[in-house]
Amino acid sequence: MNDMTPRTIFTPAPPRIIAERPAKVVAEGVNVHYGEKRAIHDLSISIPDKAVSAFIGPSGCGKSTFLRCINRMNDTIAGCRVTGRITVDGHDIHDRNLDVVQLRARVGMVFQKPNPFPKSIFENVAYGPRIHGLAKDKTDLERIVVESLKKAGLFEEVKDRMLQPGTGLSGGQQQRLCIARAIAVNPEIILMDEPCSALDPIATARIEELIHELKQNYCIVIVTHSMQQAARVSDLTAFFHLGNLIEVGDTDVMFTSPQDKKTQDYITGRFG
Amino acid sequence: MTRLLFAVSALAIAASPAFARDQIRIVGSSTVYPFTTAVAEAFGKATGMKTPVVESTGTGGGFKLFCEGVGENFPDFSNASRAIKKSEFETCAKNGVTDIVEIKVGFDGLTVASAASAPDVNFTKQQIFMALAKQVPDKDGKLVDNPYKMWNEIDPSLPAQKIEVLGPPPTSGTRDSFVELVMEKGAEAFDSLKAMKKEDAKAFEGVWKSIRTDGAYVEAGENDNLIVQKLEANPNAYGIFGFSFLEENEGKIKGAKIEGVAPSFETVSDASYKVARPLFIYAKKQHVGTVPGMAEFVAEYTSGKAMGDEGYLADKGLIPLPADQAGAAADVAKNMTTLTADKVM
Amino acid sequence: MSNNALVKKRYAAERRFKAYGLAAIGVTTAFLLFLILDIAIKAMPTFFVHEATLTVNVDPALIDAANPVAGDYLGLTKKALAAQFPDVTSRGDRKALNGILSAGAADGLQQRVLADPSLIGKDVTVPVALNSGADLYLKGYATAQLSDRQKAWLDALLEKGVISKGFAWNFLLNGDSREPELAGIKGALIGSVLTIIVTLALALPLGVAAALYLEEFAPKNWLTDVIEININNLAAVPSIIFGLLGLAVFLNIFGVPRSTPLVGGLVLALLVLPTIIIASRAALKSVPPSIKEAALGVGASHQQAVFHHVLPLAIPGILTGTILGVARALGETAPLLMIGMIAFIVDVPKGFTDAATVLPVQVFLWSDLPEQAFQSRTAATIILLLLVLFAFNALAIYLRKRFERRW
Amino acid sequence: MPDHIMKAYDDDLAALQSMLSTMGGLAEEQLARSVEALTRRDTKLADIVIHADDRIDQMERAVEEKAILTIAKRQPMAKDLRNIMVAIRIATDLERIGDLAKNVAKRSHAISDPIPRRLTSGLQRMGQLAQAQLKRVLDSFAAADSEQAMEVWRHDEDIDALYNSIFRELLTYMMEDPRMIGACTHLLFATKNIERIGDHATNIAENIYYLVHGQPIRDERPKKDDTATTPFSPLNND
Repeated sequence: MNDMTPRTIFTPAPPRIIAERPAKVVAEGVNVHYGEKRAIHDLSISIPDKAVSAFIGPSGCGKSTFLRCINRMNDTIAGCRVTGRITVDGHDIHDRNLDVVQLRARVGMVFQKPNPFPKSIFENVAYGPRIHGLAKDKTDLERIVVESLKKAGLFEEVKDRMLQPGTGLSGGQQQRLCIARAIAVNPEIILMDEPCSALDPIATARIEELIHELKQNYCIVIVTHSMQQAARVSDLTAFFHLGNLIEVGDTDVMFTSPQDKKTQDYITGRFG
Repeated sequence: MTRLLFAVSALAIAASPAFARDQIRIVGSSTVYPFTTAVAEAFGKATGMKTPVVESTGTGGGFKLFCEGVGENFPDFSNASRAIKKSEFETCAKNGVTDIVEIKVGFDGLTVASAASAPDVNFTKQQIFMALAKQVPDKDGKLVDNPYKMWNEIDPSLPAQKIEVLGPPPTSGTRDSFVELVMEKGAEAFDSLKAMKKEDAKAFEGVWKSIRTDGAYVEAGENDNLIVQKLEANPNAYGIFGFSFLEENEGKIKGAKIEGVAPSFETVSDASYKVARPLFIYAKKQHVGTVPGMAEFVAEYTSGKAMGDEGYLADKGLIPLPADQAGAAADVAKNMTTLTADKVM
Repeated sequence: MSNNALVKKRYAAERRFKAYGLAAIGVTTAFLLFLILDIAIKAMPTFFVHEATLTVNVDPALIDAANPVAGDYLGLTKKALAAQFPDVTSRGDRKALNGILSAGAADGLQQRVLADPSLIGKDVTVPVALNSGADLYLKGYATAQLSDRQKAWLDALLEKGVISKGFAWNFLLNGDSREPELAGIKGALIGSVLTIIVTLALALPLGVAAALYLEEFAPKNWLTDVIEININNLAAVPSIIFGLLGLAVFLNIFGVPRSTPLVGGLVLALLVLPTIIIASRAALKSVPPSIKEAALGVGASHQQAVFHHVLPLAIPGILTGTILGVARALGETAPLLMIGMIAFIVDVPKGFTDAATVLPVQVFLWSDLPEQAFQSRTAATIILLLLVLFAFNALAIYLRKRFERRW
Repeated sequence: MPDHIMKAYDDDLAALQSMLSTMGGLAEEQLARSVEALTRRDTKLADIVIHADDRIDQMERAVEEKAILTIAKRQPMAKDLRNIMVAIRIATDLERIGDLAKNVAKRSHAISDPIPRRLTSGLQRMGQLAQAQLKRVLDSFAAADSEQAMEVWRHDEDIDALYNSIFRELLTYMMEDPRMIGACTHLLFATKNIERIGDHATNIAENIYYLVHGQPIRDERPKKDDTATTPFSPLNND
């Protein structure tokens, strides 16, 4: 395929999940440049609400870059330029009137390596609500923290050591703490950048179960290197290659009968 | 932290414009420093006033600061191991420092010393010149690079030792005095050089001021204590330093006779030992009245218990003035007689 | 077989390398030990001092109760000493006898009487300081300051039990003096403390602010590159240059008073600023970017992310760098030369604008004085300075260990 | 399609493929022999066929094991996954074909009476037809050729039609000569078995289509076997 003519193939039929759920995030003609290098070519995609969308593709394909466009995390990288239109609930996220800090409160993010603040478990979760002024008082803040930890499935494990450092938890617990921290600011979208790549299979399974539960209430976008994980947790799968979005489809279809040969080769383990 | 920073900067601002000084400030020669500090301390104890602050800046540096102006930010006294130069006096005048009082306080002897275990020697200035000058006249009076390696090559009466002299570097005031008092006189002892002095004073100066650099003269740093230590370790070497160090380390080292006279309190004081220079303090008369204690300080300095033959400055190694000069100095101090341009060379 | 030989050779090379390393460490340690031992031995005489305990009659004829300050306390003390040797009568001998006393021999008596004027007219038993020559003689050092007769008197006093040996509190509690037995380092110590306070108060906030801006907020362009290079170069500029700068700017332009901890601190702040900036930047850089991203990810602004998370995590590193920088400043003499802190100052400074000197300068000043006893004071001061520097470095190490975090 | 990054994965898939082609060859042979045994009522040959069926059963189990192991080890996706699933299904089909052939062969023991040659010739023709279908579908599997597989799929109606005519013929025969009912019933079952073999061949063809295209065939297969739905009236026979 000629790289200069990016195109997106849909699996035989347009994805069912997009028909079923309203689109939460819509990208149209997005290009990302790092200095001279173009990292994403003319990308368009709709991401459904209350569902899990997975971005897969070989390293350096632009999936993380695009993920970080959704909460404008790329703004912090010097020399990174994003063009095109990305909307959340129909509002352009690059709108001058939209505050990036507010955007990031609405679009939470969980990173590859669990990165709790070197503070207590309580402080980790309380930080977001505190800076956004979400809690009326101390009891309210405690309620938010406990609820977030419960939603993240961590409360039972840490309820007796809320004041101990978050960095003392196991890797999987740390990652769930990070998810609780993201949930605490009441976001609508949760972006996860390879959230399980540093975790063992049991911890991974816990996170996947959590993702499965969270999709009832959130629009979740996950970047993963594990195709099995994408297959297990997602409803919609998008395959990226060399900065192009190659194929988007219902996960059920993508992993049994992808249309594009590149997708086929990638998910069957023939390149990557 | 921020508050502290604020406090400090506020202090700096508050302090700078109207800083009323109630403490005498003295700058100048490092040779005079040990004596002036002793006086300062005694003055502080006797009067209950703040003890003057004495900075050791060197004679030249002292005059530079001293002559910068009149006011609280400028020193009240300057120590000097030589008389004020005309150029310095003029700078002073230009900056409004017009009323300067010059007080001669004593002498400093320069000694050529060796370890106590070394043989006694008697140098002439000419011999020292021959040992240390970069270029010396040969038999025909022509200047050649210094050929002497051993003392007895210069004169058979001197010991058969390698010439090795430890002394101060060119930046030192002691070195300046040494070349003026010994090397210049030593050079003049040669007829050819004497003639040269008349014809070409500049070239002559070049000859006596240049000390050999082939290793016979070792620049041992400004610290005279260091030279004393090295002499103890090496009985073949000679060292050049102030008389007070000789006196303080009596028993370890001894001074060589120069022109037949050994350095001692008496010989320097009565001017029979020729390698000695006068020491001065200069007072800024315009500060008298503004800075408290100036008159008292000068009085303390010129008093018998400080500057006299048995005074504490003598204990510190200052060689007292002969009685007539001491009297004159006390008069100048009492009357605060200012220096006039015609007295400055 | 050849393989075996190769293995043997490899192990031999390893052993050799280890031996070289050990030898290098051994030589270094030996030099250091020699240096410290040498200084310590030279410093020994300073820490103990001999004093004569004399009973002085506070003669109201010499001490005017109305104005006790002006009294001739030294005369009284001399009389008390003479009472120990009734056979010494001639004027010259009396003078020689008095020669074993310190110029400050009567200081203790004066203080006692001033504190309690009712003592006037009574007998007071006080310790009396001997001069440094006498002290050295009693410690067993050769000294040229004393005549044989003086030595004999001292021996006699020692036999009578009048002379006792004690810790030299003078050295820690006095300001500078021209009399070695009276000279102490309190003035220099306080001067050092005051100077360092000014340095810290100025250099730490400025350095951290500069580092924060350069590391976190400054745009990356040629201007910031130039600034960065210059800061790095500044760290290598000879310290005397900062003294010249301080002279030109603080003294001549701003008219900050000379010889004061304020101006010394300002100059030293300039000196350590580059060090602090560089150390702080390194500390900030070593905070994993994931922490900042995490904060940004929950919607913290850039500034919040930096001040809430990055800076607190960098503080141990910043403190370590700062302490090392300050330790360097503490040992500096050269820049202070230019701004008049190399001076004879008797009074212990009471504030930032009092004339003061600092420990290394005190070493510099004393090392140049002719009196023998000052040599040992110099060594003792060096020991003290080394101790302070050790303490600073230990604090830096402690802070680093204490706050070291793993992520 | 390029090779997998992991070579052993390719080897696993190739092993499956070769096991299936061996199994296919065996099934073909069983079919041919069983028809021959029945037509010639060669009980010896029939015994050989019956005996050889164990081989096919064993191979089916082997294919299944290999497939499960490959799934467990490689977590196949997309075409690889379909490939393995299809392999299992084809193995099942082939095993059924083997069973049916065995059943046909068994009947040579049951028919003791001589039967007219014209009756066995129909059976023979049907056997040939089914054999051809099986061969083609196995070839198309080896080549992953969905077009050829579709050919097989469409031609199943030929077998169905032949079966219909043999069915009627045998019924007529039995009505004419009730003594022949026993033998004819056996023949009737045998032809039905061969017709079922044809159906399995079409199953395989459908699986090949799924393997290649990733989705099942959407059309209805043309059906010509109407013996189950057409009311039979020998009187109507013309």
